Amino acid sequence: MSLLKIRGLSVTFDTLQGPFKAIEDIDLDVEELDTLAIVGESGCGKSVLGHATMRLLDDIAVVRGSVIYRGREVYAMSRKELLEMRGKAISLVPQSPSASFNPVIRIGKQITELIEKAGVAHGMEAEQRALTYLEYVGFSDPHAIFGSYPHRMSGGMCERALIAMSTSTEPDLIIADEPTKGLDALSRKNILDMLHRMTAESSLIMITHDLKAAAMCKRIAVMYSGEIIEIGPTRVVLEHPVHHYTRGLIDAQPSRGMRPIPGRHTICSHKSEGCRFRDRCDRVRTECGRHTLLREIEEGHMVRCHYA
Amino acid sequence: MLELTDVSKIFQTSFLRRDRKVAVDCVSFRLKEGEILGLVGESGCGKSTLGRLAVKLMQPSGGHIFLDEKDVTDLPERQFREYRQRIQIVFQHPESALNPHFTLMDSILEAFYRLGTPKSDYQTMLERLANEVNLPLDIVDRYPNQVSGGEIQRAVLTRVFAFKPRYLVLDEPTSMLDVSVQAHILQLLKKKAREDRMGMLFISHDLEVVRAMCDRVMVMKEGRIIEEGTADKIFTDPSTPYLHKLIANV
Amino acid sequence: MSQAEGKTRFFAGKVLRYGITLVIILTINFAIPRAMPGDPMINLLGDEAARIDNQILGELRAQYGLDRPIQDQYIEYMLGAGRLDFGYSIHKNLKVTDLIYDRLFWTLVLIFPSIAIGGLLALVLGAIAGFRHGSKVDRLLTGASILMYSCPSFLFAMIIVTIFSFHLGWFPLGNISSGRTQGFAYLLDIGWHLFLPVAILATFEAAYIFLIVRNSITQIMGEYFIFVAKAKGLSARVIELRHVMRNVLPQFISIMALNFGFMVSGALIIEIVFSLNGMGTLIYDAVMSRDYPVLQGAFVFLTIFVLAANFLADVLYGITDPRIGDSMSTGKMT
Amino acid sequence: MELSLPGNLFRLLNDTGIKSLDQNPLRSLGIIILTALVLVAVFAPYLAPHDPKQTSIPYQSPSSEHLLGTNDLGQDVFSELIYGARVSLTIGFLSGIISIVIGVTVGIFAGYFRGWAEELLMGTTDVFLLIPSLPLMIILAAYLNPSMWNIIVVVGLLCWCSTARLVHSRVLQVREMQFIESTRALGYSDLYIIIRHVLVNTKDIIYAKFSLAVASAMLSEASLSFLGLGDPLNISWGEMIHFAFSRGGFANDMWWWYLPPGLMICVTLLAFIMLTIEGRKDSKILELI
Amino acid sequence: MKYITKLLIITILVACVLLSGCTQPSANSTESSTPAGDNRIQKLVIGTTNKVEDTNINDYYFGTFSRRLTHQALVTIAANGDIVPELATSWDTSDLKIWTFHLVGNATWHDGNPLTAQDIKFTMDYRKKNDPNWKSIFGGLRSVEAPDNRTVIMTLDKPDFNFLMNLATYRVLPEHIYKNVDDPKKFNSPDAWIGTGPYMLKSFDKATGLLHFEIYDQYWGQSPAIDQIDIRYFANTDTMMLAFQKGEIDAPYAYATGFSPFYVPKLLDNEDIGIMTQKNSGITNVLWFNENKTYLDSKAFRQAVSYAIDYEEMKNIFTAGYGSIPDSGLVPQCTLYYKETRPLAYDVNKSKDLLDAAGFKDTNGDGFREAPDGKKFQPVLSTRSDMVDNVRAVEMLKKYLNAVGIDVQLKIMDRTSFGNSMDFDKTHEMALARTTYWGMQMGAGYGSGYIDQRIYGWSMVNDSKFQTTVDQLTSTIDKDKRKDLAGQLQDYYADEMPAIAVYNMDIIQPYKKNYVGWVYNPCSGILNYDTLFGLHKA
Repeated sequence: MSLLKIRGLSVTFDTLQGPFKAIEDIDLDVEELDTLAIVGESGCGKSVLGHATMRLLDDIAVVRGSVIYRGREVYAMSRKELLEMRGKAISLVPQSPSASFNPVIRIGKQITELIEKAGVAHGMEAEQRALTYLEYVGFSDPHAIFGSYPHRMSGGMCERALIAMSTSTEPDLIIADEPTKGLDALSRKNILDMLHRMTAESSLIMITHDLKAAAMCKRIAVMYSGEIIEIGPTRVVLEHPVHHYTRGLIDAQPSRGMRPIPGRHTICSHKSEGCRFRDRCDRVRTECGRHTLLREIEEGHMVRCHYA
Repeated sequence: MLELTDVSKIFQTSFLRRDRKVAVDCVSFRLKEGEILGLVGESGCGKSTLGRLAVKLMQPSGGHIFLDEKDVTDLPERQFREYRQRIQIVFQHPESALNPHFTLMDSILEAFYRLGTPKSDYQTMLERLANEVNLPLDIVDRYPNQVSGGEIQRAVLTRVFAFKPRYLVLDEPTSMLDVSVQAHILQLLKKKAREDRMGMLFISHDLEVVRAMCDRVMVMKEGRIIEEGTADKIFTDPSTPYLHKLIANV
Repeated sequence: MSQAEGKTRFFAGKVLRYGITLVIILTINFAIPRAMPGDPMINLLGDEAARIDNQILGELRAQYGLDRPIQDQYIEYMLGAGRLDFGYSIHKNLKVTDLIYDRLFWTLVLIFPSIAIGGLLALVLGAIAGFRHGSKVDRLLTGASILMYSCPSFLFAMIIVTIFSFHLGWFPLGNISSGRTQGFAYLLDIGWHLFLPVAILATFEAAYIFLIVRNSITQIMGEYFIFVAKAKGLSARVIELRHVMRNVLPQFISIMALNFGFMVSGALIIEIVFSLNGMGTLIYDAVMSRDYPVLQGAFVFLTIFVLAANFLADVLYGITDPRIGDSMSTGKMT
Repeated sequence: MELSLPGNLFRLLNDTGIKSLDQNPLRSLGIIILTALVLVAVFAPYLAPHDPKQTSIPYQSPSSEHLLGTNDLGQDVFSELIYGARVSLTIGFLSGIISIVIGVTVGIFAGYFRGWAEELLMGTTDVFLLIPSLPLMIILAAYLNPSMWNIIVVVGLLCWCSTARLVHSRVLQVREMQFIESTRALGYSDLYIIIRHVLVNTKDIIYAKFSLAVASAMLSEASLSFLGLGDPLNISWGEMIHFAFSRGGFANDMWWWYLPPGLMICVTLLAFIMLTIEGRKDSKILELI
Repeated sequence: MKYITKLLIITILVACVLLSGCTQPSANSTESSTPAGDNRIQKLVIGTTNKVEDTNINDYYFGTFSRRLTHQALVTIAANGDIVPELATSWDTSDLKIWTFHLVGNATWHDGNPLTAQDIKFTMDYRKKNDPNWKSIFGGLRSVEAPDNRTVIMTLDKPDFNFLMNLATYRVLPEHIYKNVDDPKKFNSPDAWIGTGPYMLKSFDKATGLLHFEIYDQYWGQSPAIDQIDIRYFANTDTMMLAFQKGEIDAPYAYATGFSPFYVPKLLDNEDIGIMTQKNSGITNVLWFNENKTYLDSKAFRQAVSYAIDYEEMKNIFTAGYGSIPDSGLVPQCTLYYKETRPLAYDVNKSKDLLDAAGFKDTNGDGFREAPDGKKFQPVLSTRSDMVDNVRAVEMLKKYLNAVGIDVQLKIMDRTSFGNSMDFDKTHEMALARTTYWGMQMGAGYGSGYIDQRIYGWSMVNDSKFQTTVDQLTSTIDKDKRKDLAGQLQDYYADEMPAIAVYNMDIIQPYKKNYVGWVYNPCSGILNYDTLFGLHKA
């Protein structure tokens, strides 16, 4: 039984301009100790997918489809079960490190709070645990961090504290949302190493726009316009990309020659039927106007393209 | 040639107190026409300040700035204005790069007014420039919040290129953009530097981009240039341990 | 820079700022009677000066130093202000300071319970509305508080008096007490007399602060760290009470104190309507009889209290919000 | 535009979603009320059934001849009310303009030029903000002769601080936006940037603040009038209440004399406040008074 | 319409009552001797808007109340305006310069010490040192002697007809207490409350302004009819009247003035409340002309103005019938030696004719008259902003003057500026202001102090004929001669019109009907010995 099974997940936001489908018909499986990178450019819906998995959006958006965690339907859980699941079973490493901590509560308190809520430890023991995890993520003086406030720390330090917090309950699945965003080259590597070390015991979904960061995961899923267009083992996807978007994305890397993908990326383009990338694809044909499904072209490698 | 000699910038952090912070410390460099000069360093090392000093958006605390062999350091703003067309700057954040209450067209027109372009030439000039930077003409009457970051940066380049500047300071122009968009913009800039012989000071913390873009690279740390050389030399044979560490982490 | 040093520097800065403010306000007060049209002597002494014959007037002029150079007058005045000496009310035959002392007491008796009750009310209602942003309760409360905003306080108070005191006869028609009761009965009596004024002032205070509380709660509810707290699986109650309210508190405290000035203005009007023996009636009488020394003294005293309240707020803000003290040190621990 | 969740999403929902739901009707209602009031003020001579100065039998109850009865001089209260709109709105608007001009100028200069100008201007603003304004207004009004113009000036001069503060903080934000620097790099002068760019980006709070400044000026005028410091030759709504109060209107329960001007003040203030409500941005109400 | 009918009825009723008598209070003229037994009143509650700040002798309203209840003077003023004995049983003077007073024998202070002539000498000497108002009241007092315990001799610099009037307001203080008090401004202990009057002040609540008086059982005269008196303070008249209607107080009290007529209808709704009225010995509103100003020195102009005013409407609006139209001779009818002069009349045509004749014609056709020399003519009419009636009244006057073509400009001034312009600068042109009872006594009396340029001079009259009359009046003792001179003055006013008395409002005093025996006194209102000794349950 897989740890997480997502079937036909769609999220629709109601905006002034009408309903806006952020993600549509996503199928995804995550096994125990699996690490999956979800890659895509801004607006492709990767963060929405991460949040919808934890059922964090159902009061502001219409969510359809199912998310099954260890055989239980997340969207059928009671409020209490849901609260128990969050943080304990599935933990989120949020996006913007400096905005993720409550500015008027000490870091340590915010970590202990989660540990106690998850029922992992209580009182002094919980504090001890928080200190331990702070030490794990590389703080030489965890006590100082424990008693500190978020605004006294840099983005990188906050990110580390966030990782400490999210892993301190030893969750089964960690969803890391853009963990390297806004960090400079030096600390980015640091954080990624840290994240992988800390999640050695659990599964990881890493949401990122950075292919380099994604390369550290076992599998990669590439998203475009709210759909997964290619998913497979990292090496396969990066070295033999099938979908032209994936290929374009890789070629656009500065180290790969910075070849731009032609056309414009507009988030409203996916209203139409058919392949969403066809406007920018250089081998577009008439078939591309038809809707296409994610097809498995080899073991674990699936692509959403008529020509795969 | 744009030349900075021993330029420093010291900030007084508070009006009443005497705390000082040296942001740029005796930096000298030359930027030739048609050359892309990279400036790398960690966040907070003073590279953005140096960029602003180069276009005289800030007055240096010490040192001299020569623009085409003329010392413009102490030129008052009013007199420096005529030189502004020769040297321009592009900033990092697309969301604040343009006045949110102006359409892209309004912002671009600001440059045209400044140039004194006759009104009849607006259309042709706009078409030429937009074509150059790949800006779709159907979006110029939109507001910045209605278009993507890449398109904003294109609009910014449109109005900067209207001046036909000889030198361009690029302060992390693509760090907020997606790779595919980034590739577009960077290719465009590279082409511009080569074809129009525009000198560019390319500020970035992304070493890969710098390596792909620049002819020469300067490495900055705590307000000082600690290493300078051709891109190949810097990336293949770093001489300082700091740079070594920096490259290893990429 | 250490955190403690940052705090010390923060408070030292505050003390300096308030000191300067006080000096400026005293200076304004010094300047008004001398800058306004008319004889400064009459401006200083008020109407009564007209009845005093010229010789005495001359003596008083010398006493007030109006015949001396302006800088000497200023120094004299500031020294007097340092001793809380604001001259003599010829109209009331008393030293202004003596006159103000007991009046101020009663005004504070009126203001403090109003602030406490109004603030508490605003916090509770603001929280209710803020957490249910956009709901019916929210709309109702917000509408009501905006309505209170647009109602002149004197009109509201007059109508309340007419209804509750006169037509229904539930409350006294004014004054602070019936007099001549002792001990607990006296306190009860005062409570009964102050019920309506305090209720009205508290309502205005609550209406004012309610919107601020509601708004900052709404704003904080939209902050990313609240989303993170939800992702942590914390219950709504824990999020609201611990995460949201902790953030609202510093702003709430500072607004309460900033509002002290507003409350003073409100209290002036309410006192006049309810015939309470406080600064309001003192100022009103002084305006009616153009008793300028009293007017000026009253103004300075009120200002000092407003300043003190604000200073307290700044201090409390510095204590409740960890970011404030640190903002004085050079920046983040990068 | 690019979307990334959840920060942008919340903004999206709150800025657009709620805006469409509940703020526009209130705002239009405010505009309708104010337009009506201004029309009433402008066309007062055509609307008022009587000359408000014409005297007849005093203290009459409402009748078909005198819709709201007559006052202590036997003047028609209804006509007085209509003419009162002129005075009240004039005082409100002019004071509002004075305070907004000072506040915006101070705020923009302090925010844009920074340095010692900022310390000086904002220091002054903070001092003025701390002074309890009603007592100071009372003192100034007591020293000056009671005239409409004095009241306009006194109220206008004491109400600018919160505007200055708000504009200042907004200008600080705007100033940090890079288009300001790039416009400077294009060779435009500071004055151009202030007028074309900074003002444009602060205009929404200036409008809101102006509307609230007018409202609070009217409220201050009413309070001063109630205390007998108004201009008795230009009868505003506040002055009507003052006369009702001091000439037996309250004592005799003549609600038709004091309640209508009171309600007019309420409605006008409400209309001005409604103008500033903008969905989630109703935080602007906070700066009232 | 209800109120209109009511007002009309009241107006008629009051008019009837007024016709029947002027000096007597309209109600309760039946006097009874000291009531006893069940009729005694245990406690009387008086409401006032006059606030006692502190119980030292310099406090104005403390002085007022203590003079009524706890403290006494040598003489006092009776309800009909006569000067009658109080601590002095009798007095004599031959030349209005040397006054000899004989004291009562058995008066004691509230602490039991007897009152002696030395106390009176001490009072005068002591107050001379520390009373800021001394000079304006007793500036002409040269010396005070106490040859024995029962006799006081006072010597003046020059004859003063008004000397007794001044003495009547001046409280006698106990020497044995005050000789140790250096600064009376700060002396406010219960010892400062000790007087010789029929009541003792028992407590003073500073916060509420509540004064509680109890009867002094050792009082030298007969015992008053009320055991306890509370004086309750209200900050405004409206709330006081509401409290009065609710029965919380037995009568409202205001020092030397009555209450506005607009309170009357509501009060008359209440069965328990009665209203008494009293002629005002000051004039409620007078239009003054500054004769020093160009054009205003024209007698014809002033007379024209006097015909332009609709006195009847003014009287109705501002007094609701509780008032009268004064004569052109200015002084109120209840003044001693009042002489009937031409009644003021409203005649627009006559006014216009007078103006035309005097050369005030509309030459430029703008609807307003120009001055005889063709210049623009815009006289300024000023008044005080804090007197709401006056503010309203000048609006009415503007209407009347506009109707005859005078482009009058209104100037509402605060009290200080108004006082400055009237009293010091003399920059006023026309002004509307009241006169007080005391003011009417200034100079030679009959309001001459307001008229004469040498004294207060609101009208700035510098006419030698007028000034001669004034001087003669000051130095004349003979009653017939005084009467003749007073008549001359009034004729002068009626002819020259340096001031026009626009209307005079009666003093309106409401009271509780369940007590009988309320008496109004022109000087001390209802708080006088007639009320205190004669009031009893109905």
